[in-house]
Amino acid sequence: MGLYFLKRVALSILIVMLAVTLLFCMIHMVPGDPARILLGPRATPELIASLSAQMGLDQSLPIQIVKFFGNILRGDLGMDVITNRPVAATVFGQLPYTLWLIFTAIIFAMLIGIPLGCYSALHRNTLIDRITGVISVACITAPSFVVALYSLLIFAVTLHWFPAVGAGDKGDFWDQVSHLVLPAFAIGLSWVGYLSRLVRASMLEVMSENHIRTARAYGLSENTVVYRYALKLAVLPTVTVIGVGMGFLLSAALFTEIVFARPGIGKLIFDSITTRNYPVVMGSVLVSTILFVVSTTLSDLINAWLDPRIRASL
Amino acid sequence: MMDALHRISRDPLGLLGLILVVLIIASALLAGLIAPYDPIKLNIIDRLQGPSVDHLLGTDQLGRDLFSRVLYGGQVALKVAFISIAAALGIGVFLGMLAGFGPKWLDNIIMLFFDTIRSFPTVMFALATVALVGPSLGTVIAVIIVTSIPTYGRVVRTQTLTIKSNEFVMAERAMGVSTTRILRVHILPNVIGPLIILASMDIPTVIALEAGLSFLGMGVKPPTPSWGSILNDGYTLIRNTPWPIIAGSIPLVLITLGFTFLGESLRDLIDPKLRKNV
Amino acid sequence: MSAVLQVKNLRVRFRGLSAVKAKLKGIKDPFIDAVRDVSFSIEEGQTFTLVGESGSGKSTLALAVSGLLPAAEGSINFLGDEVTLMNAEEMQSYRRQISFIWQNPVGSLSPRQSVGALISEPYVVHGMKDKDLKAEARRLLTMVGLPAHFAERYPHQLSGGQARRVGVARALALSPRLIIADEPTAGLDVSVQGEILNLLNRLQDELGVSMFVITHNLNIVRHISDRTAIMYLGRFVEQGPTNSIFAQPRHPYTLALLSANPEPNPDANIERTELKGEVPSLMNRPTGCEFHTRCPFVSTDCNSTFPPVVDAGESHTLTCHYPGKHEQT
Amino acid sequence: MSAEQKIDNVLSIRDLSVHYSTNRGELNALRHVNLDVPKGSIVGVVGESGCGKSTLISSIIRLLAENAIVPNGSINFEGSNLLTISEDEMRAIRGQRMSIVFQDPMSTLNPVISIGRQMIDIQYRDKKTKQQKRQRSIEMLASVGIPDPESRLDQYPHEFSGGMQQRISIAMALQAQPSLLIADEPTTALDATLEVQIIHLLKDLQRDMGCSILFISHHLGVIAELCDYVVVMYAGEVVEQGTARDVFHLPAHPYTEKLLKCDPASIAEKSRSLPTIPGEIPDLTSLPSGCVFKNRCDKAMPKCDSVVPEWRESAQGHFVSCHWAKP
Repeated sequence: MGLYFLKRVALSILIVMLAVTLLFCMIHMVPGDPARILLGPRATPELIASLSAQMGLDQSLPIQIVKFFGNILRGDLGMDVITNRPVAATVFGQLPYTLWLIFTAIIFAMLIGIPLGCYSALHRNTLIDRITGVISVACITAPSFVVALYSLLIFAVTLHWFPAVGAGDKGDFWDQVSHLVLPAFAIGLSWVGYLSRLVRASMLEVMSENHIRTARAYGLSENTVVYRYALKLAVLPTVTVIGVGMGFLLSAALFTEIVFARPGIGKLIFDSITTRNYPVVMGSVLVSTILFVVSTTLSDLINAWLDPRIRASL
Repeated sequence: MMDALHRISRDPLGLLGLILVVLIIASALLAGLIAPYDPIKLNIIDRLQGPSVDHLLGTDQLGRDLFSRVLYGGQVALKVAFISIAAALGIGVFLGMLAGFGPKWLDNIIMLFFDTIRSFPTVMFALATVALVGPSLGTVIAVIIVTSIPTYGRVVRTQTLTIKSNEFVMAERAMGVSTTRILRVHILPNVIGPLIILASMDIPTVIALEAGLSFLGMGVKPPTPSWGSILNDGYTLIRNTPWPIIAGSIPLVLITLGFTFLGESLRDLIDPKLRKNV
Repeated sequence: MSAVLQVKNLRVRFRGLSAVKAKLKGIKDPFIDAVRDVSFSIEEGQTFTLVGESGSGKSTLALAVSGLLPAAEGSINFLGDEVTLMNAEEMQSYRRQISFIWQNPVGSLSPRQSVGALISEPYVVHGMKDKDLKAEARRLLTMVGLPAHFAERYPHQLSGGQARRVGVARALALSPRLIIADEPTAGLDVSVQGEILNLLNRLQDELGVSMFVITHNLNIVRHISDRTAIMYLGRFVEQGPTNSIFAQPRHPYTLALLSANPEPNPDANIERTELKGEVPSLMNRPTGCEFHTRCPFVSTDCNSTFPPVVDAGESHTLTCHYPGKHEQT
Repeated sequence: MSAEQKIDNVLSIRDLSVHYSTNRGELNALRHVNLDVPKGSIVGVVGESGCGKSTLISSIIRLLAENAIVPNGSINFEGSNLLTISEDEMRAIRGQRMSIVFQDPMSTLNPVISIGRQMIDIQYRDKKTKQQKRQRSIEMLASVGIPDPESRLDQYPHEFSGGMQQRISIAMALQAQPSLLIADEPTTALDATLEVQIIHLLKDLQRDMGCSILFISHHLGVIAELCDYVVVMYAGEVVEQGTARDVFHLPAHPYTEKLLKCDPASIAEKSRSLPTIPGEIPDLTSLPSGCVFKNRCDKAMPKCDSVVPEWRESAQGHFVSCHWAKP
């Protein structure tokens, strides 16, 4: 097991480094002086000078890359051009909001999606199954920012059930929760449909396998057969999907944070672009990439731990 | 092909999907003819009107007719979708088969490339690129192509690996059939079927992405109409009138439902094993 | 009679463990020998059968002989040419002279090609486009007893038996000198099994093609083959003319195989040679005679020294310390 | 078995028919099947692909597919008709009074649940403590020849070879000491030398436990060696039934006769052209009139073409459905 763990971690570190190099190349691919491009119209000579020095633009390319990596390893993602505070501080300041948002959205999606998927798998081709089928397909395809706009329009602006803006003040837990409901719903809705379709297909697959027939041939109750024998196997693919889904979740979070004007890493990227605060943009994109790689590796490891067959082959 | 259309028409959802798709593509292509107004012409006097006889979906803050803008917006959406998916499909199939059929080291390198691209959340990668290169339709298309290649590449690679494990590939090799012929004659036809379905199911995601970027002002430069920019106007006017949001979202949702229902019934058609599950 | 195929001390190896794992687990040789020190020859126009159970390495041997798997050691001589030293161009002409009938009848036919295209693929591949492919396909279909209109069908529209006949037709396309048939009767009912065996016999009589048949069913061997070899853990434990193998089997494993397929008669008193335990893993081969862990007649030095090759006359050889010990007990 | 037969049967099936409604029409997979399993005996069912063996088994344990219809027939098992009793009563029988061993050992056990857990779960009806159940499982594993069962109980199915997994399935099946064990081609997926060991094991366990076994296989040699009675099935019908000696030595039905001739082991001298049964089984969605074997039978006469032969006792305890047989 350890070997697999080491191999997976090494691979994910390699992927992050490659992503960083790709980002670095993108910055330098653009013709002209990278510092000037990054700063855009507000580029005063001192700012250009400080940014160039910070990025080591005067040295040769390989040294720049090494310097770039060096900074990242030390957690120094460069200086926030506007506030002159280290980018890392700004980015990690906003990260918890996004993580809370994604976490709530996924829990909401799992709590509804998985039982829904199980139910429609067990009642295949009944009216309810067809209806949930159509609804979940509709949920999957509804773009998250459209759902966000509509929930803002209906539940916040028109019905005033939930606050329309911000994440609620720090101290008051329930105020934060009420600010979390709509955004989490906007992200989670498509995942409810996605998870229910996935669990349904995987349940149907598992239910037709021989060992379920064996379980029934030994007179085990339908509940035991379904919830202990079939579900344990059918849920495995959802772990991988959620792990890989982090990329989509972060994208959805970006839109939702902008629509609901909620603080978070997505909003940070959007605002830094409009104010041409590129070091922050690059830093936030980097952190999201690391987040994605961590979540995929984590889901692989959970899968390996849950499924004895994989655990044995390591 | 005809018998496929015939069988789709028997499945209600598939038929609904087909109708929606044809409707929206037709309305986008014929926008020039059926759009009642010039989508860009300002008309400040009757701005922010609700739906009426002469403005089916009402007007936006500059008095432009929303119905016409929606029609023209369709052109942008479909152009982005078809170009980027065609390109991503082509490159993805090539790299995927290479990875699936080639030696292990090549497989690892290609997979590493896929995983690196995939590790960027799509929208953030798009924003980072737009930040550097400036917003334009070309950038949007380029970004979508790059981020979709891994999706198709990975599916083709897994398919190629499963097909390669079948005995008929070994049988072809034993007859001295060249690798290129095995790929072209024996692997590609078996891979294309499910891939077309994946592409048709992916169109809504790509359209939604274009709309999203335009919504953030990072996609199409105003005043060219795009569903995303209409939604952006709607967002800024959310407290005054809901109509721009409704106008902008209707086509987006319809085309998404259309392609997905169509894709689902196509999948049942082509892959009988999957039909068992539905 | 000259030999069509001459194999000497053939060895085929697989990488069992990745280099990293092997070092970590302290195993010095991460390779597995699927085929080890095998020698045999197939005479012109004759049928050589290879009998072995799962994991014995029989299919690996077939793939190595046809050049699809590299031979780690030993020589494979086909009509004077050394297969292991062939370059790509020589290999292509070798591929024209041998052909395969595969184990999975439907799985070995490319699903997207019609039967006609499948059968004429060898002509297209070896650049014999001048031949009228349609006529060739028809000729081959009738030769294997299928109606000509089958050319338009697709593999998923064929029954197991029909698909197998298409496989045979394809194997005959370039009138090969040697046909390798991997488990030709696997998965067929007893009542249908005879058809495919009669077909192979008839084709051999008509075309004089030599055959190398691989199977786990000893009973069918008696009726189709001239020479037989019994394979266990990648080695030939006994080999000789089929009649003498059936008349007086000497190796305990051959005995066990024979007694495992009794004739269907309730009164038949089967003095059963039952083996103990299961096939050991190729990763750690037993010491001495590799069969000693399952042999019912195991005794001194079976588990320490490797058994000598015993000649039982008429090129009937086996490797056992106590050949025919079952007769004394 | 005729009514006045003194031996009481653990299982007796009378006139059982099962049809499947498919989009190609109604497939009559089983037609008027009569079959008896006397107490404490082993009955072999011989049949090639498409003869309805699996439908027969699914109807006995009443786990038929959704599209199955049972137009007529009864399955009496220990005094109750399995086709009519309630689902709970049927569940009480499955795994307790009657259990089953399937063909493919590699897919019979749940891959993500340990062997021990699965063996304990199926003892849910016994009022014993978990430790006692665990002990019972260990005993059973030892009795089927699994080395060092104590430590292997917590391992997962993929950590056992095919042969071992089949032994575990047998252990699970006999754990509750059922009165009937159904063995659905238990050794077909195994190598011949392994098959011999499993047959030997089944014989010993049957002798010790005295349960009856319904043994399904298409391997005639194994049936001849193991079974007391033999039932021959063809295309959904039982064509012949009797003691093993009668059926193998004096086959009354042309299909049985031909089948025995085709078995390569029974052909004494080497021959270049082996006997076969030409033709294929008829399409069960549009059955031909008369006898179902007529198109492949070289003794067919006009009567076979029109009249379905009835089930008759051609000799003491030897039943057959063929016009040629003496009434």
